[in-house]
Formats: sequence, C-alpha cells, structure tokens
Amino acid sequence: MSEIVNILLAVLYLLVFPGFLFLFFYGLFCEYFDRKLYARMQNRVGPPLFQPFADFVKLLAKEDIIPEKADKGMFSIVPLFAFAGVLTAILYIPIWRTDAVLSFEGDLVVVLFLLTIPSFALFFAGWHSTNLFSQIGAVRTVTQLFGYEIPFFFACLAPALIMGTWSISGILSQTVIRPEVLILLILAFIIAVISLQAKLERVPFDAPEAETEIAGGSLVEYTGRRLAIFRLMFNIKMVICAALITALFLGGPVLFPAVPGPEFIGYLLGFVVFLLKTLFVVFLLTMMRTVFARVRIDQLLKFCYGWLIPLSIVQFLLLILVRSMGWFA
Amino acid sequence: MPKVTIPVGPQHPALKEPINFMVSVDGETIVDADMNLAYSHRGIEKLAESKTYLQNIYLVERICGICSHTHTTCFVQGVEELMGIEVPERGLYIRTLVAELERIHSHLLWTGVAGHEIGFDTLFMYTWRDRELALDLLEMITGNRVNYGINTIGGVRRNIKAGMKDQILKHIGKLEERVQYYTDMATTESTVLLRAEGVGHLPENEARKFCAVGPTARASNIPTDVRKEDPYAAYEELDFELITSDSCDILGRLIVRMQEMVESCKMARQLIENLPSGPIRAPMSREVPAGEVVSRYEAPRGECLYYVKSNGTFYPERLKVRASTYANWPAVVYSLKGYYIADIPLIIAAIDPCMSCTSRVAILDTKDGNERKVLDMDYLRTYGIKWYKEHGRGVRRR
Amino acid sequence: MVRTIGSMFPEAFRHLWKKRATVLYPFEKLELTYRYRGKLEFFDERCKGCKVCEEDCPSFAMEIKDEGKEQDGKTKFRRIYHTDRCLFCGQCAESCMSESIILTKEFELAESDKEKFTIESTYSTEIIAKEREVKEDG
Amino acid sequence: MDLVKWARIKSPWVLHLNTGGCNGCDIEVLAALMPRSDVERFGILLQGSPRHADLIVCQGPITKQMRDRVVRIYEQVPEPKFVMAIGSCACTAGVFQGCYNVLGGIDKAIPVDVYVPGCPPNPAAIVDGVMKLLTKLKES
Repeated sequence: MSEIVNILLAVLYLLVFPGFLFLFFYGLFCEYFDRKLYARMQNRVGPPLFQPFADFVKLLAKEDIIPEKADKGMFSIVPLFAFAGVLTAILYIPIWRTDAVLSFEGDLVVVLFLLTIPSFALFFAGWHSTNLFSQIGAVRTVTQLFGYEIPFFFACLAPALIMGTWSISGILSQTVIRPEVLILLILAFIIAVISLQAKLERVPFDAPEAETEIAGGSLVEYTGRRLAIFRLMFNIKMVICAALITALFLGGPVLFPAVPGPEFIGYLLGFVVFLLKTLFVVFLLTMMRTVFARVRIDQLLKFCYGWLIPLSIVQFLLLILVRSMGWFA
Repeated sequence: MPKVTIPVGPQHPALKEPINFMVSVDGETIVDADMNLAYSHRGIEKLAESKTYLQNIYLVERICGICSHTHTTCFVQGVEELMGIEVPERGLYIRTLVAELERIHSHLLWTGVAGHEIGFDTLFMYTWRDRELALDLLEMITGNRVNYGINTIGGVRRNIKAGMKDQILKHIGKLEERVQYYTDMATTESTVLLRAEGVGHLPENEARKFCAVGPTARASNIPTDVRKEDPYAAYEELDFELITSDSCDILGRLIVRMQEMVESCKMARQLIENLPSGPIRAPMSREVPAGEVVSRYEAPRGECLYYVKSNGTFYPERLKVRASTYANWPAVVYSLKGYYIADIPLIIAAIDPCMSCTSRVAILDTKDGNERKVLDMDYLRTYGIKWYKEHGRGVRRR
Repeated sequence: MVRTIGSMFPEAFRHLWKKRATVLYPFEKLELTYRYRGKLEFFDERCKGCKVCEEDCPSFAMEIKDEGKEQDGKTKFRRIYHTDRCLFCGQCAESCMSESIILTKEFELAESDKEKFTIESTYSTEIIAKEREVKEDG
Repeated sequence: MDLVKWARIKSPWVLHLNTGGCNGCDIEVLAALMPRSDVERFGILLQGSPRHADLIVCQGPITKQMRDRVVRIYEQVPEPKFVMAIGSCACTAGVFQGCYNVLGGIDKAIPVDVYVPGCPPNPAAIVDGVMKLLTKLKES
C-alpha cells in the first residue's frame, strides 16, 4: 500500500509539483516578468500576461520543417533531450521547505551537471542544422561554455565548502542555523549571477545567438514545436538556475527571521518567499540585459578568465581562511 | 575552422535593407569581404527623364527615406540655378531648418541602430523615443514624418507660423539635453567602448584614398563639409563648428555624430531666432532653360552630388545622383578586414549605410547560384532604353 | 577616458516608475498636427476640369477621364483616385486651381481587398481655363 | 474560439523584409516597435530568421534582382504565414511605376493579405494594418 502511495507521490512530484506543470507555468511567468520589466525600463508597455503562453501554443501549432540537409534524427531528438535534462534538476532543489523532494550527498554536482546539458544540446542542434549561421552559433556556444562554466561551478561550490556538505538541502539547513554565513558569500553570489547570465546566453553575453550578427545562432533553422520546446527549456532553465542561486545564496524558501506557526502555513509562506526570491534573481538578470551592450566572444572569455575565475579563487581562499581560523566550526 | 564564406544579406536582421556581403572568415577573423549592391536598383535616373521637374522632386525624395530632404534640396538647388531663380531668404531659412532637423533625426536613428547592432536595445529604444521629438517637429512644419515634401522649385511649400516657434525651441532644448546624456553615456560605458574603440580602423591616408565623405571622413580627421566649403541655403549666415575626430574608429564616428547633433540644435535655434520675414517661395515656370548644373549638399551621411542636364523642355535630359553612402563603400570593405564576425554589423552600420541610395550595378544570380554576371552602368542604360521602347514611357508627353 | 559599468542603470531604473511613452493607439486617440497629410477629399462641384492634378501627380494616383458632353453644355468627367498609389504629397491640392482637393487627416487606410483602394466618382462641370497661381501656405 | 486560433492572433512574429524600396517604410516599421507605439503589447516580436516568423512585413516595390530572394524567403516561413505590404510602393510600386528594374507591388511575387498605403504610412497606420489583419484572421 505505502509503495503505491510512494509511486503516486513520485509521479505527482515529477509531473505536477514541483515538476513539469509548475515549472511550465512558472517558467512562462518568468518570461513574462522578464519581458515586461525589460519593456518598462525602456519606457514601453510591454507584453500582456498571457503572452508567453500564446507564443508557446502558437509555435506548437505551426508547420514543422526539417531542413533537407540536416541530420534528421539529431535535429528532432535534441530539444527533448535538453528539456528532460533541465526538468530533472528541479527535484533536487528545495522549494517550499528546507529539504528537496530528492536529496543525497553530492546532488549539487548532479544539478550543475544537468544544467550544462542544454548548452550541449544547443551545440548539437546548431551543428546538425548544417546552416552556416547555426554552426557558427554552435561553435560559439561551446566556446562560451568553457568561459562561464568554471566560475559558475566555483561560485556554486563555495557554499558547499563553507557549510561542509555537498547536498543542496544540506547547505540550506545549515544556512537556517547560521544565516550570517551568507554575508561571506556575497562575492560568490555576484559571480554566480554574472556567469548565470552567460549560461542563459542573454545580453551582454549572448554572442552565441546574437540576433544582429548570426541571426539567432543555433536555433536559426528550428520551427514549430521544436522551437517551442527549446524556448520553454530556456525559461525553465532560467527558473531552475534562479532557484539554485536562491537556495545556495539567499536562503531558499526560508524567511529571515523565521515566523512561528503551524507547519502548513510555514510551507505556504516558504513557497511565497521562494517565488519572491527567484523573481528577485530574475530581476537582476533582466537589469543586466537592459543596461549592457553585447560583448564579443573573445572579450567574454577574457572577462571570465581575467576577472571571474581569479575572483572566485579569492572567494575560495577567503572561505578556507575563515574555516581554518575556526570561526565557523 | 577552415576558411569559409559567410553570406550576410540580402535579408539579415542586422541590415534593414537588401545588400549582400560575402565575407570570408578564418575562424572568427575576417580575411576578405566582397559586396553585392543593387538589390534595390530600380532605375530612378532613367525614370526621372520621363517625369517633369515638379514630379521629379517627389521621385528623388524617395531615393532614400531617411535623407529625403537631402535629395530634394540638392535637386531643387540645381534646377533653381538653371532657371536663375533667387529663392526668398525665408524660404532658404525654412529649408535649412528642416535640413538640420533631419540631420538630428538621422543621427539619432544611427545611434539607435548602432546600439541595436551591439545588442544594446535599451539605447535603441531611448534614442528612437527621443527621435520622435524631432519627427514631431518635422510633422508639424511639413505635414509628414518622413518624405516631408516641403521643397519645391523656387522655395518651400509650407510656412512656419508664429505659434510654432515656441514649440520648436522647446523640443530643441529637450533634444539638446538628451543628446548630451547619450554622449556622456556612450563614451563612458565600458561595454560600448569594448565594441567601438579601435574597431573599424580607417586611417587618414586610407580615408583620403577611398574618398570617404561625411562623418566617416571627419572621424578620420579630414575636415570636409560642404556646409563650410561651399555654403548653400542659409549656411553662410550661421555660426557653427566643423567637428572632426582623430580616433579613426567607430567611437570617433559616434562622437562626431553626437557633436554634430549639438551643433545642429545650435543652428536650429539660430535659424528660428533670426527667421526673416517675407515670402517663402518665388514664382516659377515649368520650363527649364537648357544647360547643365552640378549641385552639392551635405547630407547626414556626407556629400551628396546631383548633376542635372536640361534641354529646355519640361523634362530633364539627364539626372545623375551620387549619394553619400556610395562614396563610403570602399572604406567599409577596407575597414572590415582583420576584425571579427561579431564586428561586421557594426562596421557596416558605422557609415550609416543607405542601400537605396547606392544601387548602380545589378548582379544577376543564375538559378543554381554558382555563376554571377555583373550588369554594369552601360548595360543597364541600354537595357533601360530598350525597356522603355518596348513598354512606352508611361507618361503622357505634352 | 573615464570608464564606468552600467552607466545606464539609474536611467533604466528610474523608468520603472515613470509614465510610459507609449500612445495606446487603437484605444487612445492619436494626436496629429493640423498639417498632417492623409487621404484626399474631393469637392467635385468646384472642379473645373483642367486636369492639372493628373498632370502633376508623380505616381499616377489620379485619373480624370473625359466622358463627352451633356445636354446643358457641361462636360462629364469621371475621376478615379487610387489610394494605394498615392504618395500623399499634396502636390495635386497645391496645383488645383479651383481648390476642389483637400487633404484630410485620415490615415487608417489599410485594406485586405485591393479593389477598395479605387475611389470613383462622376460629375459634370463647365471647363474654365484659369491661370496657374502660387499659393502661400498649405 | 479555439485555443490555437487565439494563440495565433495573440502572437504574430514579424520578419522585416525590404524588397528594394527607399528607407522610409523600414524606419516607420521599426518606429512602430519603439516606445511611442510599442507593438509588443500585441505580442509582436521582430525575428531575425524567416523560420521563426509568422508575418512577413514587406516594404518597397519588388525589384528584378530581389524577386527570387523574396519568393525563397516566403517559402522558408512555416505555415500558416501572412504577408503585409507596407507603403504605396509595396502596394502598387507607387512612384516607381515605370522603372525598368521594378516589377510592381509585392503581390507580383507573393500573395499579400493586407495592404497599408501611405508614403510612408505613419506607425499608427501600420498598427491599424496589423489590427485589420488580426480581425480578418479572427473572422476566418
């Protein structure tokens, strides 16, 4: 009996909450939030609330074209591959309480790994489209990957270092005990947000899909439902990355100071706090998109290796110093 | 990556108009560039021969939508010289005012487009929003936002009413403030500087060799400006400075354009404050005495040149247009080499290209795309003559 | 040279609370200046049949056809106006000797049926030749 | 009204295509995307690739050299697709009627759904054209 309940619960987690259905709507909402803020900062009105949903439905209903020269198998399987990758990652991130649906020691590495899948999917998508622009985009995607991934990993592993655990839920429960540690992680937070912008391939780090240079990069040949899945994947990736950063650096669904009350209200409150914190991260990402110009791919690499990586090493050294002095035992 | 050739255009998000660049790249670096013009070759010069001078004002206005006042003024000036008409002072002032407002709107447009090419959409949105101020003024004075249709042979068609002056001064003040803000912003923002500084380098001697004109030449430290060298309209009575920059790159072109906008605002203010009274146009006949004339005009993009030949009828015998962008193309191809793929749109945009002005040659693609045949000026001319013989002029000759 | 990062930040942030610059056009009225050149309107009763408008039109938007004499000595005319060819330059209104053409401010001319662009009218008038004159202001 | 139709009306993505005209209509189409009339409130986004577009916005008369390209771009756009002709040139070749290298309006090469006359049409007129196209779509 309890096994069946467990299986049903797992299906529920995977498909409804916090899995597919929640991510679908929250991802679309985040796109709306991003676009609306972007428009407001440009003194415009911006899209209506249902806009991302309308885009998604419309794309599903459009004609599906596979270019004659493209590798048909790869071309069609890659979007699903990327989509499945990001969807799995949510299960390890705490959303309404300090522990996630699934967790084990080292799930942080698994999540970080799952979040790199879309970049590779994008590379394959671009490469197998056999369009010149998409191939340039594909090569740039991978080039950029080597730039931002190292500082992003470093920044995300910094909390793990200071908390002494490699599980996201573990880090979060440690944070609840000692919230003052987060002050030490401000530098890592900034690095994580900047490299996240590069990971999501948005301005100023959108060289792989630069609209005015290579006409949209890897996705130039994609139409219809495959494009819809890719776009949804980007939105969900943004949500999950924001959630990860929230969990690692902002205390996830925990409200400081904690409000006493029944468990149910605590969960609900935690969920609301989680939403607000992720929206704050999305707001930071939108702000960056608004006020910067695109940098070239070589300048991006220079920036990552010249600034972000040294800074994240400085952060590491600081944390090691703090730990060895025994201030946080 | 091996050496590949990237086609940029004719439909490309960076280019709002049809043109095709075949850029050979080695990895991300450009080694060579080739250019196919004339996707928008229409045959205007030939068509002009079958339209009256009055109709031709509206035809040449539509050579280019951004610098439409340039083309009409340049044409009309030439015809006026042929006819020996003295344009009333007030007409010249209004003509100059519209020209300077056009320069402001064109440069703001360029700033926005350059921002768009480097992914800085916010700058794009802000500059185009503020450009609406200039367009509002133009709509108020002339009745249309683009293709103003204010010039006519012998003067201008619309007067400036007393009530308009305040609003013009008000909007000019606002524009000045905004231009100052963009200058400060664009010349200090690191992400812009990263993309603009040292990119598209065009040294002075090369710019002279390629006969660059306008802001492109002035950013390479060549002090050339028709408004100073050969003053037309009301420029002789205006006090303004010739802006040059010695940085020879895209940043220099940006700064030159920004400073020019400030100068234009200054000029517009002078024009409004010293607007003489009197008629705005001189009476004119429809017949133009035989003769030929060359007319020069400083467009927002550089020197524009018209040659008009008349044989004493209602119709011009020959009309030749050398638009400013045409003079700048060789400089673009030169300054593309050695930079990155990412710089292509910006370097092309830096001369403020206007493809519709430049189409002189048509390149015929065969169906399989392997063979190219260049149709040059002579071919097009004979082709045009043959075409008109077959199809008729389309205009009733009187 | 001074270098800053994100120098547009304050401006962009301020705009979050600023009033939008957008005119919600189909739902809000658009302000047009009084000189705005829109669709042409004809006062056929004033027309003197000189056909200057047809001659001066740069884009063949106006066709005026002579359809023979009527009993009372007036000439019958058929005027065909092609909105889709018109440049809205206003040269016809300027050239017109009898002020039978004016430019309205109507600009919402989009149609999906091309035939709706052709506006025809027939009228009869006496032909009176008149000298061309230069008009001051439009 | 079914969901798909609703979505189509609410999210027309635009491909900007100059087929050989002057710049006037181009900049007015872009001006329609700008803060003053901001067509993103109707869900309109400017797309770079023909593969992503629903609505081709053409400006200018069709020149001889551009015709094959226009047809090719039209074929690249996935179904359902719509074409808007912006400006008098795109409707009938306008002032360029009789140029030896001009074939005529856009409808000489590809089918057109909505014509927006004007030289150039005001951004508001372009918005009006889009609204008329969407209304037509709604009623079909």
